[in-house]
Amino acid sequence: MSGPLAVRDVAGRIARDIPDGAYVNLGIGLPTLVADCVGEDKEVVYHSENGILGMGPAPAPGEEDPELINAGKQPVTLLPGGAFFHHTDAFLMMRGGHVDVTVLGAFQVSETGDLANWATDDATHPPAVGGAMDLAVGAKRVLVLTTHTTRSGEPKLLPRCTYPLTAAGVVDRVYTDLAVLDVTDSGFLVREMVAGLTREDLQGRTAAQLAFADDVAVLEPGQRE
Amino acid sequence: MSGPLAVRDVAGRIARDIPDGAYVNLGIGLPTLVADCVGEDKEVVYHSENGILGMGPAPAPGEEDPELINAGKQPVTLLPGGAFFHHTDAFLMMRGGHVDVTVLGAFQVSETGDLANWATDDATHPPAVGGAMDLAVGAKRVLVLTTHTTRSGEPKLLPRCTYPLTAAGVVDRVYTDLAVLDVTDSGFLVREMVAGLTREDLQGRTAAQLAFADDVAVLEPGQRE
Amino acid sequence: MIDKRVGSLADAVAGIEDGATVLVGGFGASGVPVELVHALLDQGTTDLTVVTNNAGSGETDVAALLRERRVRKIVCSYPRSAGSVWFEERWRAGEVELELVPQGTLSERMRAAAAGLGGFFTPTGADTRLAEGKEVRVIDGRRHVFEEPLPGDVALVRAARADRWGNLVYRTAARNFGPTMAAAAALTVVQVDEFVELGELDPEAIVTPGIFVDRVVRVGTA
Amino acid sequence: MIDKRVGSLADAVAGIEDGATVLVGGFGASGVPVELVHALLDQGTTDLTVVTNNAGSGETDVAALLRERRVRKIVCSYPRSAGSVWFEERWRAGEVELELVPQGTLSERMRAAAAGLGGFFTPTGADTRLAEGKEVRVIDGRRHVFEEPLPGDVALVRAARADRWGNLVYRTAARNFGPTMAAAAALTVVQVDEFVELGELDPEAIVTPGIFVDRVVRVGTA
Repeated sequence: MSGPLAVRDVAGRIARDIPDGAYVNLGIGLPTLVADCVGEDKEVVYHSENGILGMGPAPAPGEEDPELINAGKQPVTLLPGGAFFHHTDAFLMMRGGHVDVTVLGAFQVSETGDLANWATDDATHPPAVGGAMDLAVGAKRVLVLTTHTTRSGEPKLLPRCTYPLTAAGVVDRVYTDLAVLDVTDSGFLVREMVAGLTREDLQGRTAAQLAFADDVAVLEPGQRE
Repeated sequence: MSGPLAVRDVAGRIARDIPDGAYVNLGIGLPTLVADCVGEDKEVVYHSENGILGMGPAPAPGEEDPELINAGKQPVTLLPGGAFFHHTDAFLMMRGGHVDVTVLGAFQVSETGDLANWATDDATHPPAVGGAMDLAVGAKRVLVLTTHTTRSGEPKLLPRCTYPLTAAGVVDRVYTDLAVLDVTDSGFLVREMVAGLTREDLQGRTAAQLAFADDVAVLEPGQRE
Repeated sequence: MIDKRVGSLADAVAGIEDGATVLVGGFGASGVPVELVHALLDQGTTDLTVVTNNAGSGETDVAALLRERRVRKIVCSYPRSAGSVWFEERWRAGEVELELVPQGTLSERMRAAAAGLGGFFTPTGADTRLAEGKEVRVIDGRRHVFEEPLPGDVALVRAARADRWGNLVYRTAARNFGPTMAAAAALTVVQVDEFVELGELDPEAIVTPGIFVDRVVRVGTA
Repeated sequence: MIDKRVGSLADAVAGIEDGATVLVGGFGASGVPVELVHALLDQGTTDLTVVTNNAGSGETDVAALLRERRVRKIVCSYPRSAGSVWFEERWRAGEVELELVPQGTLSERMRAAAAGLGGFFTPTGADTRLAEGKEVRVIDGRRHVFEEPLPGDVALVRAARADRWGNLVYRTAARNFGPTMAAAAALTVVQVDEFVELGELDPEAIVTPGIFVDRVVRVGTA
């Protein structure tokens, strides 16, 4: 087995790092895949910026409540123990360090943990930021789920972001289709790599300088736990 | 009929100025007398700093709920339509201009509407401020209930307060046992006086310079409306 | 006698003036006071500053205000969605001003207005383009941006039930911006699905106490 | 599996360290977590900074902490009441430091800590003795005081009911400082009258979501 992981496999890898009992906010889009991969042996409370704790899975077709949606505006459900609250309280939780883990997508991540995930240089569409900045500055642990490079092969892990920042110095760990990397005081530290990839290959697809842990593990295709 | 009014009569006079439908916060102590004097033709919603809207009268003996108290720590009741909320929201209401009228006691009021009602020069007791400052700066209309002079005859209406301020420039109207006075841009303006008192008498018991309305009315002993 | 119930949508929005800053509740399609916004549209009110999380979608509510050129400025966090065609068209043509605010800051700025505060320092947005021109202060070793209160002349809110005092409860995630906006405006107008008798709402569970509410109107549900 | 319930008052306060800043709920005698404070007393924890609206009365809770000389400093709004004998005694002797804070500012400072804000400007206290030494700024023509966030190492809170996730509801005006303090501390410990099953509390009516709560202990009611 070798080569880049499918995004669902990366989500599965992230799921392994979500602790039992954690309060978790998953960013819009691909990060929501993580919830599908967290094993049933763990009880995780999902937070949504629009005032929900204890979000459950998508409702059965025909059971949707148009008011009960997640941050991505998709219908969700509420688990027993869940609660509703208003937006200002939802962001108090996010900004105030009450969310244990957030998983966010990224256009770029810098070696100092800067995150760029809300805007590119595209001026033809209006800018939109949503709750990304609040989550990025506030969550206790910020995990990034992204491809290692853009579709056209441009590196996303950089010495400095070139796109507008979401927040500076906030990313703790990056999970790509090729590797798991911690953001440390001395830059990116590779913890895991997919099988069949050399360190030189990985560095070649990364604009930032990489360091490698003593015990780099094989990044296994994710599985439902 | 003449001479100073009893405090209950002053409270009755204030009650006449509480509009139907008003949200009202009554300060600790004598101001709470006002609620007893508001006529039943008016529906007034009483707010308490400890998180109550729609406070009703004191409970019957034996019916007290030790948790359901007002700002003065006296047992109260809740009317239909009343609501409980937390302290921060209670003060959001007070500071944010949501309370229409507050009635506060005073040690001193200045001709510019400064209020001193929380501390004297007594250094033998610890200082205590409670919610007085928030109410004074935040209520839409600040009414003061006080005697015109101290027990020893010292004036309480002054060019400038000598006691520590609760807030500057906040008092709208003062109701004393001798007169009703508006705080205007040019100082105290007497609106009503008790019968049998001359303007000179009133000025003699007031350190601030008084102006008199064209139509100074007789301050009638308060009655239950 | 307090009775904040009004009999029609037209009465509910009566007196809202051209040039007003209007806080419009809702997140995506959840909790949007659609009928109130349409009543404002029908009334002809224009030159509005609209504060709302998204910038409308399709042809209804805020999108309709934009289509009909009633909006001078939008203050929001996320004006880009699949159906935000009218916002994009007006924005591209330079016909509507956009003030982009991080979502938590948007909500917190309205709360600051509701609470009578003069502003606050937040770490959100520090070191970003959205902090440009704003005061930055290092507090406890971290960069913070100063944000000003954001009051509304009017708030349009959707709730589930109200009594004649204007006490409100909401339904699931439709609560979103409602409680904060209701508290942050000089005139708060609420559409509800149902009126209940005074005393029917549990005092422990009232989400927006009537002190924040000026008018409530019942809108028939399908 | 999340289960924040602990079996004893001793377990509830275990690990609270000397020198901690402890937020203690309650207003007068309403909503005071008496048994938790006594457990802290029994545990011997000392050199505390106590943040609480009043400074205790009689011989129980905060008054007992003061009597036993466990309190280095009190941050409160109203330390003077008929029974605040121990506070007055310790204060007169210079044995306890007092930081007097207007009540709304006290609550708002804790909320700012809960919300991850760096501080705020408030008109409350401007032009008064309590603004001395503080930054003053004129905003919108009005003088405001800058106030800093006030976080707790620990919050001790009393609520009515909790489930195993730590979701809380309160009873009448005993709610007071509870929700704000619960959100403002690194470790939040709650005493309740009753445990309920997960899902039993109405999600529309939960006042303190469990995200703010670390430990809940049931205390027998008379």
